[in-house]
Amino acid sequence: MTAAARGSASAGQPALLEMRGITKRFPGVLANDHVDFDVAPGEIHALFGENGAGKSTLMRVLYGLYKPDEGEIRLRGDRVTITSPAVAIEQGIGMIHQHFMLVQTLTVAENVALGVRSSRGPLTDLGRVSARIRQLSHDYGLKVDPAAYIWQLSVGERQRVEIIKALYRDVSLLVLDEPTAVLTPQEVRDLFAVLTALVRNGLSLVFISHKVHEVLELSDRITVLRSGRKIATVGTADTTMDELADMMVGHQVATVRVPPDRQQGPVGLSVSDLRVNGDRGVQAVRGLSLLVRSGEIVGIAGVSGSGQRELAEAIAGLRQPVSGRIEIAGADVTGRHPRAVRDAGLAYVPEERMRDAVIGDLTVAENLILVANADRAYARFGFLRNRAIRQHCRQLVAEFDIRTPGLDTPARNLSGGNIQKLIMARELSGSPAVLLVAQPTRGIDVAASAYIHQRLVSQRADGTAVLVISEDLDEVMAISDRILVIYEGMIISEADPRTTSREAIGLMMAGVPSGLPAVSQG
Amino acid sequence: SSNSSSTPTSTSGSPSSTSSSVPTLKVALIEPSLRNDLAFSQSMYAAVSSLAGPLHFTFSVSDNLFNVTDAANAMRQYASEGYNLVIAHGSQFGGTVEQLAPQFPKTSFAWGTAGVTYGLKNVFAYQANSQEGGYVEGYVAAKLSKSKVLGVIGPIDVGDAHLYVVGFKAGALAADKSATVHVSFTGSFSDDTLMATAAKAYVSEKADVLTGSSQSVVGAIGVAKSDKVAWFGTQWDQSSLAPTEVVASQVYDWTGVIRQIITAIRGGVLGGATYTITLGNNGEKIVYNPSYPLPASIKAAGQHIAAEIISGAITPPTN
Amino acid sequence: MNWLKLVHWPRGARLGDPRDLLLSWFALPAAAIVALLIGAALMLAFGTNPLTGYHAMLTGAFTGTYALTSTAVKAVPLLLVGAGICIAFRANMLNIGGEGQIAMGGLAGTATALAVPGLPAILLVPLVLLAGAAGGAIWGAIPGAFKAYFNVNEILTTIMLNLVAVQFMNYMLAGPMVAHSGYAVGGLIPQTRLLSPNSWLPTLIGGTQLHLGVLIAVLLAVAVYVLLWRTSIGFRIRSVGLSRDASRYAGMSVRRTMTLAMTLAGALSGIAGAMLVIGSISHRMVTDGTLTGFTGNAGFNGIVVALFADLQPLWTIVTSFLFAGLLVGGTSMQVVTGVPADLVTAINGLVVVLVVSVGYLRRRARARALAVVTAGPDARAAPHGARKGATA
Amino acid sequence: MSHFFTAAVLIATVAAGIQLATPFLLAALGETMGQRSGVVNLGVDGIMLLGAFGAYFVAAKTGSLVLATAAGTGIGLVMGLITAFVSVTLKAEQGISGIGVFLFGLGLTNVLLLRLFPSPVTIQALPAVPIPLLHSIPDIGRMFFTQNWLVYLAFLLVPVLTFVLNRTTYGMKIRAVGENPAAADTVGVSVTRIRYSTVILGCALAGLAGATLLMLIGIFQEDLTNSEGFIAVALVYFGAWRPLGVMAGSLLYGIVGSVVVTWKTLGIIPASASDIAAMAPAVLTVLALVSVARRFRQPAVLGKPYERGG
Ligand SMILES: Nc1ncnc2c1ncn2[C@@H]1O[C@H](COP(=O)(O)OP(=O)(O)OP(=O)(O)O)[C@@H](O)[C@H]1O
Ligand SMILES: Nc1ncnc2c1ncn2[C@@H]1O[C@H](COP(=O)(O)OP(=O)(O)OP(=O)(O)O)[C@@H](O)[C@H]1O
Ligand SMILES: [Mg+2]
Ligand SMILES: [Mg+2]
Repeated sequence: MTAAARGSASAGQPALLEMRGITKRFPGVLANDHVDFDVAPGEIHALFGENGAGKSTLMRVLYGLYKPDEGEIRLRGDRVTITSPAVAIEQGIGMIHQHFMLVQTLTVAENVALGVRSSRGPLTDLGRVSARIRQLSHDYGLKVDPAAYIWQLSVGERQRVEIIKALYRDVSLLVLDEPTAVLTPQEVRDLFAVLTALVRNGLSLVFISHKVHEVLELSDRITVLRSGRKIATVGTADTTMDELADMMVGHQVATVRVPPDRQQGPVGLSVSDLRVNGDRGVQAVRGLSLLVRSGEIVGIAGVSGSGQRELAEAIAGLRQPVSGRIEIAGADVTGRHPRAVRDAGLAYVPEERMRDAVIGDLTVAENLILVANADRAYARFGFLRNRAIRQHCRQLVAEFDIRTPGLDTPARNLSGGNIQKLIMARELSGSPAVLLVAQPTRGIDVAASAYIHQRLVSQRADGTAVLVISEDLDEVMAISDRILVIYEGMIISEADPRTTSREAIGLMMAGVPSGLPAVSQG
Repeated sequence: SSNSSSTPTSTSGSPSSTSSSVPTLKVALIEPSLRNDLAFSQSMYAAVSSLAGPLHFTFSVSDNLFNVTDAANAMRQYASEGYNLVIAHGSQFGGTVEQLAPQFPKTSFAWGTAGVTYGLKNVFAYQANSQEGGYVEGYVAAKLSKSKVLGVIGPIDVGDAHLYVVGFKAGALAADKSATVHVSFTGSFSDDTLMATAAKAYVSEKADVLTGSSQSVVGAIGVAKSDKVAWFGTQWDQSSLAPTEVVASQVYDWTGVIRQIITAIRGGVLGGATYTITLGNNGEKIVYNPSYPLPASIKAAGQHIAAEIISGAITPPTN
Repeated sequence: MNWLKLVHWPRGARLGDPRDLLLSWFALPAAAIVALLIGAALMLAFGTNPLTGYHAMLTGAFTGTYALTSTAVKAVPLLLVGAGICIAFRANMLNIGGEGQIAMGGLAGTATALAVPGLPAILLVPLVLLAGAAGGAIWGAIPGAFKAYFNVNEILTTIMLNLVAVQFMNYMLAGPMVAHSGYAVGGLIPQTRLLSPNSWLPTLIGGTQLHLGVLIAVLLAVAVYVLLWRTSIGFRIRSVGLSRDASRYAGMSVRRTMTLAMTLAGALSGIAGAMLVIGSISHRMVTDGTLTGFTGNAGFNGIVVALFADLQPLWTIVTSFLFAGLLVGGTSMQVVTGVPADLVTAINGLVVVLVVSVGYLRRRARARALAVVTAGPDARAAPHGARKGATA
Repeated sequence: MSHFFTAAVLIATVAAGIQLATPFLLAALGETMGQRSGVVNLGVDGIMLLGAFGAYFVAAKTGSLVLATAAGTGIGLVMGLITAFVSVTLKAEQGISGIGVFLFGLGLTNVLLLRLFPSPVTIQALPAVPIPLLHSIPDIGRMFFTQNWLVYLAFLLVPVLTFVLNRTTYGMKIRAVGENPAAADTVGVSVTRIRYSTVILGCALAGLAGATLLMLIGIFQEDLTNSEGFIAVALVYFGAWRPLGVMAGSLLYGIVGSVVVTWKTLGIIPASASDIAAMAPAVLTVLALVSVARRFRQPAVLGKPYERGG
């Protein structure tokens, strides 16, 4: 990157954007506390900080979604009041949200055209819009079919639609809120190429991420937020990974590594010749077999959409398999109700945790007993034993360091990392025979990620069979005893993370079985 | 005289003459549907309001009170406010009357249509022999019909509607054994749309005379009006609704009953009697629509039948 | 709608913008006053003095033993339906079928009372109520199961089942269950004969209508509270209502729970129906061919009282009593002033609209007032200060 | 009984069924528009009553059916403004406010009927307007093309609204707002304005539906609608939020209702079973949906007011 060159360019020119003393309060939370932030023309400015630091809030204020309680915004030197996203767009600001702002039941072209004046007056001009989309696709390498419905698209494609939406509106400043959290390594590479091309064409970018190496690779300057306050703004060239991590959490974070010694026990999870259909009726898991023994962590690596989600849901009883057999601790649970699968000893942390694993409107305590509410320990004759429940929950909150104002706080108010910890706390509290975790640290800050990895390793030590599904290759390499590579619904190879290179596994994920002899399972 | 001509718009009537030796009575009327329903409720409302002046009583109305619990509250309140007569105009109010009357021995209760006073000294009952007018109308209708297809639409096959329909059918067959009399019930006292649909079906089946009972007949009268088919009404004079299609209506005139009840109360008798309106006592009247060109011979035949019913030569069936 | 939540004021809360506080406290009375003022205008248009009218309304509803007991009796079906709505709506099942469920409960209860009139009261009354519960439960379970297993929208099904219920009621009351004797033929209307006194709900205070049903309804509302917040079934009902995906993930029987919630809601409405028969003055079931004629709109008003109570069964006891007061007072107002009782129906409608309308303003004002009470970032610390991972 | 199957009766039955379906269709189409943008209006029945009464008053006083239609629609429009203010601006719970509107309409129309029409009169009937050429097609012509103009209008609205929803920017915004209002908001589509427009349109159509019902019957009576407004709401779910589906539901409901009444009047269904037979439209509507329901998804934010965070 030519970070230094671009960084110096910003010194002479007036800032494109200046935010001064931005303060935003939510009931019980000071999300932004007199934050200053500026962006120079043609700059990539990274916002960095742990979960709940206030990054999204700051950018939502800029985009007119939140009204700041204090502070002012200047664009190209002029003071502006951004009362709504429409005003922001008019001012040339675009934003790609952490949760995409797309209408699932509309097509790509319709989503792009929405809110833009049509050339045919009251009638839609989707033909013209589609042509322009194709043009933009071509110019920036943003491959997407204008006629496809959003619900048909993968996460990466949806992100491209969001970028096209912004470009279609001729923005000069584009905010990307954690754009890489949901992408595979390959998709991240593609995205970075696109972003670089955008900057070359004169756009300025605000880039939010938890991943230090991404921030260092892509940005010109970095602003670190902590607990709603700005800690510092530094030139990327002038800082280091350790310094950033230190500014973010206030101390150093050690990365977790799995100790090599392991005592393998009996088979915890066995899947044989499993076939499962995806949402669109196509077979997504096609004759997949695997074994996980108690006391080992098996990682499943693969690019997004290789059948991971369907596999996990089939194991958990949430999706009916077409054929095959699933056993948990020796019991056949194929096609059984989720309750029966859990009774057999499965704990499961799903990928879409906000939707599937917590209920935002229930309290922290209620979410912690979502699974065990009818267990003898917490219910007698069908009546809940509130004393026992609260004691149990207090213990979990302390043990897993869940940062919450209280047990009766709605889970919705917790930050992403703390919700993830809540789920882990709940799923691990029953000493499961098998632990199935999908994307354990997606969107989670470094400190919380480290903690979660540590818990997975200690679970292994307790004799649980752990199956980790992750699209984050670094994560899989760091914590697995064995890696299984999934490709088009099948396990195409197995690798030992200690002896296999990152690149070799990356190749396998792309469907190239390695030259290494595949270790026979079990 | 027809009651339709002068219906007061105020809710309380007051005596027209001020100086009178007779003490003013207070009368309360509980009605299950609106007082202007062109049917059951309106017939009683008209009687009470037309008598208020001549008989020196004031009256209050609580209408659209089908619900028994609500009606009970209203009746109790009237009684405790010293009303002399509480008229519960609906058979469903019987249980309430039976319970309340002993608690308010100074208040007189009248209820109908029914024939039971529960042996209570302060309860009157009244009923209508609607089969009688139905018989006459059926007779006239069959004579009038060219296609000899007649359509009858009722709400639910019980009570007043049942009697009227049975009488109508018997009268029609008496006039012409070969006549076809279709009878159907919509299942609702208030669904005008269903009534209209039923009427249309009859018209498409070549019926040229229609009749029906309940407040929802206005839907069917609308069809009679637009398709120019003869209509016979009951409970209320319906000629205003379709001035050129309504042939005749059986009109309930409760004034005789109310007059007798008021007179009895003034005489110190608070209950114990049952009244029935019939063709004979002029409580039921066949009101012919002057604008309808009914052949004189048919009208005469109808009047003859009515006379025979009054004399007892004919007894219309009730089942 | 969270107006009753004002009662809870967080510990350590300080005053925010006084205007917000004023708004959060006075919006509700203001809405009620506006509704009553519009009602007053309508009364004036009718030539009635509104003061006389409202005085009659209040006295008729709340002054004296008889008024209070009448209001309590009127509240019974509202409370039972409302408590059921608390269950159904919390399971995210929008049950518009209270009217039909009441009717089916009434029919089942009445049929039972007619079938075994000789049973002693101590057995017959509970039996009739159970039958009512069963009748209503079936009418709730059908839309519940259709939604759960066939994904047929429950709003559609409950509305349609109301229509089916009214026809069934008319059929039964005019046909198989009609009273063939008792009155002269002319008096025959769609009603059953007088039920055996053994089936009557015992009166609690002589000379009033106050019957045992009032007590039962309150107990059932408390039971619903216990169910929803103190049992694991209730916990499942609430979870399923908030997120079907997450509940299924957690191992709950989602479809069974949905069906159960509707069944319970129907059962409570069904009990209301049975009580409308055996707790009425007439002690028989009677119809004018519409559901309202039997239910007095309780199926709809029950939704209103439950939502006013923010789906809290205990608050539903209060709101149903107040709403019943409006209804009973309306009848009184008509008796005293001669304004049509329908005017009260219209005013009730206005009260409902205006009160729900200010619900949001109040919630927002209160949130804003509380937003000032922030404790800064430290508020997010773990309760025991156990910040293992984060403390240097 | 074979005479039911004569052409004349069949035609009359279908023609009557189409008329029965018309008020449902108008009201349900209006509700469809509101629901597509995410707003549930349970007050349709009350608005129909108010519209019907307004139309009745004007027709009785002026004798003009055109003015009466306008009055019904206008009252619906005003109620739409109120409903939108309550549901969209004040973000009231939509189910409950709708029931409030229903009670208000029910009570007020009864009061006004008493006050203004001590002895109600009938109004002139809506004339059938045969469509040139088409009406002379044997049978079909009498079924479909010899109706009154409100019937034509209602059925014409089906393709019109389908087009509006699918082919115009307005329709695209409606769909977006009902599915993901935050997404629409972030690209500058005013959720408020869209919802106001659909709710007002929907209520105006409900008012028109009331006026239509009134003119089919010819007189206003207590609770004239007999729950038709609620049925219309149900038919929106039946029609899976598509005008064509709503039309199918309305016709199913109307024609089955008409067939049942006709069979009853002709004695094909014995009088003793007539109440049971009257259940047919409701039962068939539910059963028809059971077979297809799994496929349909409702607008994602149906009934939920939109609130921009913070
Ligand atoms: N709409 C809201 N209402 C209440 N609290 C909110 C709201 N939005 C954010 N917060 C709170 O404000 C704080 C900052 O949140 P924000 O989303 O800005 O964090 P972030 O830095 O983007 O975190 P993450 O990395 O997890 O996305 C958090 O404590 C969060 O819980
Ligand atoms: N708690 C349970 N434990 C084991 N099996 C169950 C349990 N509940 C339901 N099942 C089984 O799951 C299947 C579906 O059950 P049912 O029809 O009750 O649906 P459900 O479980 O409520 O629905 P959902 O699948 O949406 O959770 C049946 O075979 C039933 O036996
Ligand atoms: Mg964020
Ligand atoms: Mg995040």
